[in-house]
Amino acid sequence: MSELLQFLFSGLTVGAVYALVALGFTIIYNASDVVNFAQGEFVMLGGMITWFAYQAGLPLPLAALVAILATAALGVTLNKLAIEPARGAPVVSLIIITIGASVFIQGAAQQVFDKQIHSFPAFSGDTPLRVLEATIQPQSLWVIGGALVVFVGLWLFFTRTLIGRAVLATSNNRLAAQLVGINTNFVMTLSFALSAGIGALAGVLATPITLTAYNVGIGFALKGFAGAMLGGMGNPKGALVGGFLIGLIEALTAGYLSSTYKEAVAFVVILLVLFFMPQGLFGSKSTERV
Amino acid sequence: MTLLSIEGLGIAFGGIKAVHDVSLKVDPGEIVSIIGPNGAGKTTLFNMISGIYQPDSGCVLLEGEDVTGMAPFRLASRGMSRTFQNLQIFQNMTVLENAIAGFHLQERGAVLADLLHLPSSRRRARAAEAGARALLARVGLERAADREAGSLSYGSLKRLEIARALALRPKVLLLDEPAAGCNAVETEEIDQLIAEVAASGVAILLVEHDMKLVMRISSHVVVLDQGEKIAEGAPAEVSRDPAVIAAYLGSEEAAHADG
Amino acid sequence: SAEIKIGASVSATGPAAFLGDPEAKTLEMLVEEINAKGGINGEKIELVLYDDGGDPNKARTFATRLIENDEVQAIIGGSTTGTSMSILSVAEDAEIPFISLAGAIDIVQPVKPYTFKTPHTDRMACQKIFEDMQKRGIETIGMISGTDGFGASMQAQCKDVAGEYGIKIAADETYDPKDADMTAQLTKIRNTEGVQAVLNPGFGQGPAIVTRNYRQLGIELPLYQSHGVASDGFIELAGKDAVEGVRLPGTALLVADLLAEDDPQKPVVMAYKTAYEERHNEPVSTFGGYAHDGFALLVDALTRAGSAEPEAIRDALEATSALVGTTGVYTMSAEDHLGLDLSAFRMLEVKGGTWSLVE
Amino acid sequence: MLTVEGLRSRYGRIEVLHGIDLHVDSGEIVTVVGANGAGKTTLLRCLSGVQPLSSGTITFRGEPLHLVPAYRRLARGLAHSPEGRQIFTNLTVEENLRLGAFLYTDERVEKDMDDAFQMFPILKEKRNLVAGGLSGGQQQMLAMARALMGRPFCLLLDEPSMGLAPIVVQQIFEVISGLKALGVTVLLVEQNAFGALKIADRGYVMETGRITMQGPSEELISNPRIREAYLGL
Amino acid sequence: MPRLSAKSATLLVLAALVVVSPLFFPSGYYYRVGALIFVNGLAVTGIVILTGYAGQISLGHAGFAGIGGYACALAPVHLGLPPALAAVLGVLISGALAYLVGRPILRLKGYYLAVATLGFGILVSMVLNNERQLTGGPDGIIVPDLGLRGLLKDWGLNISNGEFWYFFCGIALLIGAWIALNLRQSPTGRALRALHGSEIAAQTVGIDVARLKLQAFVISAVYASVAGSLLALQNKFITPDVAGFMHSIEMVTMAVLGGAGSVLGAILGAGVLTLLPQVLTVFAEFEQLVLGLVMMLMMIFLREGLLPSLLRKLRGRDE
Ligand SMILES: Nc1ncnc2c1ncn2[C@@H]1O[C@H](COP(=O)(O)OP(=O)(O)OP(=O)(O)O)[C@@H](O)[C@H]1O
Ligand SMILES: Nc1ncnc2c1ncn2[C@@H]1O[C@H](COP(=O)(O)OP(=O)(O)OP(=O)(O)O)[C@@H](O)[C@H]1O
Ligand SMILES: [Mg+2]
Ligand SMILES: [Mg+2]
Repeated sequence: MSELLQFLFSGLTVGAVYALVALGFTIIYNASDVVNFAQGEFVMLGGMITWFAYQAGLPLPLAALVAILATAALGVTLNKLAIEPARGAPVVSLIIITIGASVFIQGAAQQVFDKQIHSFPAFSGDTPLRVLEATIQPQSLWVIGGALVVFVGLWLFFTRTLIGRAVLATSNNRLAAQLVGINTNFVMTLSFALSAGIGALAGVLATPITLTAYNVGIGFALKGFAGAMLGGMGNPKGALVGGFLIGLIEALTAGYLSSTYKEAVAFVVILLVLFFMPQGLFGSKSTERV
Repeated sequence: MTLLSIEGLGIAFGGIKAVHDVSLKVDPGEIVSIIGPNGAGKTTLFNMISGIYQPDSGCVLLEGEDVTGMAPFRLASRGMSRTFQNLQIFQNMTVLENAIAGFHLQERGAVLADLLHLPSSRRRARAAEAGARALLARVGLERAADREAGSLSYGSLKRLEIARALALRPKVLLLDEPAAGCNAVETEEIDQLIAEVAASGVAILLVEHDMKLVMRISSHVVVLDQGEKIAEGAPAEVSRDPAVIAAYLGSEEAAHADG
Repeated sequence: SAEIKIGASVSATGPAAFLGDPEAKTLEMLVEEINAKGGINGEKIELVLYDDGGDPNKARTFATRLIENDEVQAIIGGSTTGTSMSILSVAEDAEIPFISLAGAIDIVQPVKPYTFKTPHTDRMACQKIFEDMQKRGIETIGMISGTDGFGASMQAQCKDVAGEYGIKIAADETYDPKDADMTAQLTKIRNTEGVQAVLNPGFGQGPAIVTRNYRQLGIELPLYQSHGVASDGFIELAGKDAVEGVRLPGTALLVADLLAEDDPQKPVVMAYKTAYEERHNEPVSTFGGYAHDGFALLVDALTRAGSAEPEAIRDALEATSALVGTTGVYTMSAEDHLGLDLSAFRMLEVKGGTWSLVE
Repeated sequence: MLTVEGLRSRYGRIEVLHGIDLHVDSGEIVTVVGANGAGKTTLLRCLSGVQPLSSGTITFRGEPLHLVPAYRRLARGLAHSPEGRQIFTNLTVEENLRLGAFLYTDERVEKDMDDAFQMFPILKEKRNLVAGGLSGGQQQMLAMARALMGRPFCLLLDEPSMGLAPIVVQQIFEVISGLKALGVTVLLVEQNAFGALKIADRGYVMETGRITMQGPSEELISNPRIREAYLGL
Repeated sequence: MPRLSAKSATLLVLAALVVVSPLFFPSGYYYRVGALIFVNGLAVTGIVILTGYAGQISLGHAGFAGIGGYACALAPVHLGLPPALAAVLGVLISGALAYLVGRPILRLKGYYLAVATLGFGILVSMVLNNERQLTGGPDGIIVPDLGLRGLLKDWGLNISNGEFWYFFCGIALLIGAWIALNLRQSPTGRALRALHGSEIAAQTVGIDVARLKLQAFVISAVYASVAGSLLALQNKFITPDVAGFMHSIEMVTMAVLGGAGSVLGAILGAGVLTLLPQVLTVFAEFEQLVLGLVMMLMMIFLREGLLPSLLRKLRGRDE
């Protein structure tokens, strides 16, 4: 029993990180149909910038804020310099651009920062919380809480605000979006800023647990992508559930079956789900009549 | 034996009956038109006949055989061909290649022969190309043959679809609003083309809102409204039916209006 | 020119940057140092350095390039076992001496004429740890290993050699190097009957996270880490509280200050440590030490050979005797192209937030 | 209201509009007829800004329009109901209409929506359904309704009657005529040339990227060449 | 003058490159780079068939390269097969696996297909990494010599190892390109491109979409497998990296960068991305940075890929 609880805590902690990354994917995807493979780098930057600012003497909350804002600004720059000029290019080309951006950011990070692994103190100390016989780090609660807050925020954004609707409209039909007066460039800028900001937030919250280094981005991107697809790309609910599910599957597999093949089990589950639900758990089928 | 007969076909989307208990028959050489208000279920009916939707009830008989819910590509090899209301063009290919694609069933062969470029593969491809060029000429697109299909205007694309559908040498041809986007003169050309095809012994099922066209070439007209058949008969008969006028035509002149 | 050309291919970026980055920095520094002193036998050394990113395929290409295009006289490098295996086959074909910086014993066993290596093997690390366990009366342990090359190779070696020390591995878990939480695996180990200690082969952030999770779960059993994390950075990452009491086999480099004054390694490690830390403003690591030793071996051989002919270098390398490096004291022979024994390792323990020697 | 001078436009290297001159006065209904591929759609796309000009000017309500980005043109009062409908297929009917009024947040939005539902009752029935599931004709109605939600001074319509049942075609033409009473100017591209000319004040004939004829509707309807080439009479 | 067909032109250009380039090679190292380009070119040609023609994305093709490579390492040891036959075995296993895996996952579209193939690739690389007893684990395993060079020597043809693999891979690439080009203009190739354009329309003209996608998937898997075998045989050593996610990404990137729809383009892409790291060693520290930048710039300014965009620009100037 306590064992199960411990596995669940482990799964929730890791799952929350995946969920945060997956949530970051949804916005840019919703605005442009592009899966931004540089999303993981935003997470890395969130952690690395915070660490450096913190080392430089800023108080941790301020350092985190700096990191989130700087990363958001970088997201906007990426959009302006790389995505916007390539408008009209096929989606695969855009994907390659984001992969290129990911390689570039990683290359820049190892120059600007360093190649060491870093961490900064957990927000509420390191004393584990005891629940029944199991324990959980206070920082895990921060990450889980962060994932939930971001989810609620995004969900409200997409369902309750006109600008959120405009984001969806832009990806659904860019031409029509312009015709109804939506500044699609602004929508893209906003999406990149938000997406990068959320990515950085993930990095800030997760680093005390996962540690950070210039090359951690790709790992986050991969798991976040898998989580987002499992839940159904573009849907915040899907991203949240997908991320947590992958975390839980991994932890339970590691606990009860085999830690070696825990990722294998996660991917097998993804394959099975997609076999029966080709749009993921919550993905909506796009309706195109013929 | 009837070539195509549909019995009691029905389907619902999220509880709403889009088509309910519709039956009809088409014989070789016949042109049966389906008319009805927007959302009456005409396209949905086509989608069920051609295997794109699985009907909830009823069946489709092709040459007496039950083909309900059969995959579209199998239906194609049994002689069914169609065009779409929402254009389905191979945007990444040239106009000629689009037309050649229609010859797929005639030109396909062993994959290995294709990979190794064996003479048999070349022969098949050549025959298909010649056929495709002839068809493009028939719909007036011969000059556009080498253009990318994506660069054609709407009306031209509509005709390209017809050419592609004819390439299958179908026994049954389903045309969904073939004249949409064409002006009166262009419509007449299409009109002639359809009549010719029918005369060659093809069974044609036609959905069209251009009443002039429908009245002129149909052998039989079926009227749908809210998924149900509300009238059928000879064109002239149907166009005088008060229920049809109320639901669809608006006024009797509309059926004969010259516009 | 009459210069001596030395080639290097290390994994300065990519997943093994941990190893390759300090190695590259060390080589560059040492070459500069030696040239400032006038070179070897009056000849300057030119270093041609490539970054293979840990990809064996790239490493092979760079090895070819070093030999065929840059015409180097010897190669140092191969941060990982995979890259080393790639380079060695090219070097052996071309009959160019190659000093590997990777751990696996397969690199020099069976002995290949032109291939040497500096790091102690994983097996030796396992042996050192098991010796220590034996002393503490530990008989049953749990293992949690990274699935990267380093972790997997050491895991296999430890499992292989455990029996010799009468040690039973009751739980054998793994984690992916990118994993963020190992509490599930550790819980499983904790709940395994009879486990008296836990051993964690791996490098990078994994061991730091394992150490933290270990304390989070309140496991009181002794925790052994590998030489993969023998650096001050590890203490910082895992957190001073969590890391207290952790033991690992490390080289003299890590405890340079603690070495006895008469320790033969003391001057060597102190010189390297001071120079490196001054120049790069980051702590030395065991891995940089491997490169240091590889270079020292080569310089020593070149000096003795009095020629830069590959053949002569090889012969001189094989005749290396009692060369003091950071990792240990090297004595090569035709049967032994590593030349280290278990005394190269020292058992270290974290006490009061710093490394200390276990007597 | 709308003046176009020397407008040229190209797709890649191929020019399809070779210098179009045309004007639409305030409150007028003007129609453009032409064969498939003449360039009618391209012309409207240039006007709404989703297709770049290679030269020429567009003046709208006294101000140059060709430098204004597409998304600002609706705010200037120019709405476009494009060819191929271009509705937001993944959003609901109601969301489509709300986005039509993206620029406005006042109460009039609700009223406009009620008007749209009155004009096309079927849309009201389907308001909470995803627009992609609508039938072709229903989508066409939605496209027209969405354009009207933008409260335009001038409305560009690309084949609004396409795919509509005869009874709705009549109604659409009535709506367009009705717009005139509301002071909305209309530039109408139609294949149903006869119907279009009947409600229009003036007409242009377009052939392979050029305007070849123009004049008051009655004149065009009675022109024998047009009767033969476009009206099929 | 009769106009050269695109196919003959491509083959001619490739053949000329293979034969003429060595005249300018200053050292043996260039043969090695050439051989790598050809191997990557071969793998990428498979991607052209799958992605360029049929429009299906795979982020797991390195898995097949891994199978091809490990077949050459393991089959000779465990089954006693000669290495060349081991490569054939690799092809059979890859093909069969592609068939089995492809059937369920090719129903998926776009990113969903991408994640499913990604999962497949990760599973393969995980097995290679973790089944240490069999595969040697992450440290890799030695691959027996092909033995063909010795045979050639017996026949009096004595060429260096580098030269041998250069020409051997060059010929393999030419054959691979020839097949892919045949396919493009053939009925099957047209059908593949048709389903790329519209699956529904493809169905209604009688194309068995599911089957055809599966065929494309299997064919491209075979290409990857052969490329993996060639790589393993010439390196005489293989690690699970060949099957890794990054390698899958690399293949797709090469294809898209060069122009996924065109065989020559994709091979060009393979050339550029293989050469780039070699050239960038000058920048050592900034290698990654520059690599990322080059990828972005090429895709921004040559969005359809290197070759198609350049051809378009050239043609534009003619008129
Ligand atoms: N995939 C679907 N999802 C939801 N509703 C659908 C779907 N397909 C059809 N419908 C509904 O079924 C009804 C019939 O649509 P259909 O397209 O068959 O009409 P139609 O007669 O072809 O109309 P039109 O003349 O406008 O083309 C419509 O109300 C439509 O909303
Ligand atoms: N995307 C495109 N790329 C290249 N050429 C195009 C493109 N779109 C249209 N064209 C060409 O431009 C010309 C004008 O097309 P346009 O769509 O404006 O005609 P249209 O008058 O609206 O015809 P229709 O009545 O068929 O809709 C045609 O020759 C067409 O082939
Ligand atoms: Mg319809
Ligand atoms: Mg048009």
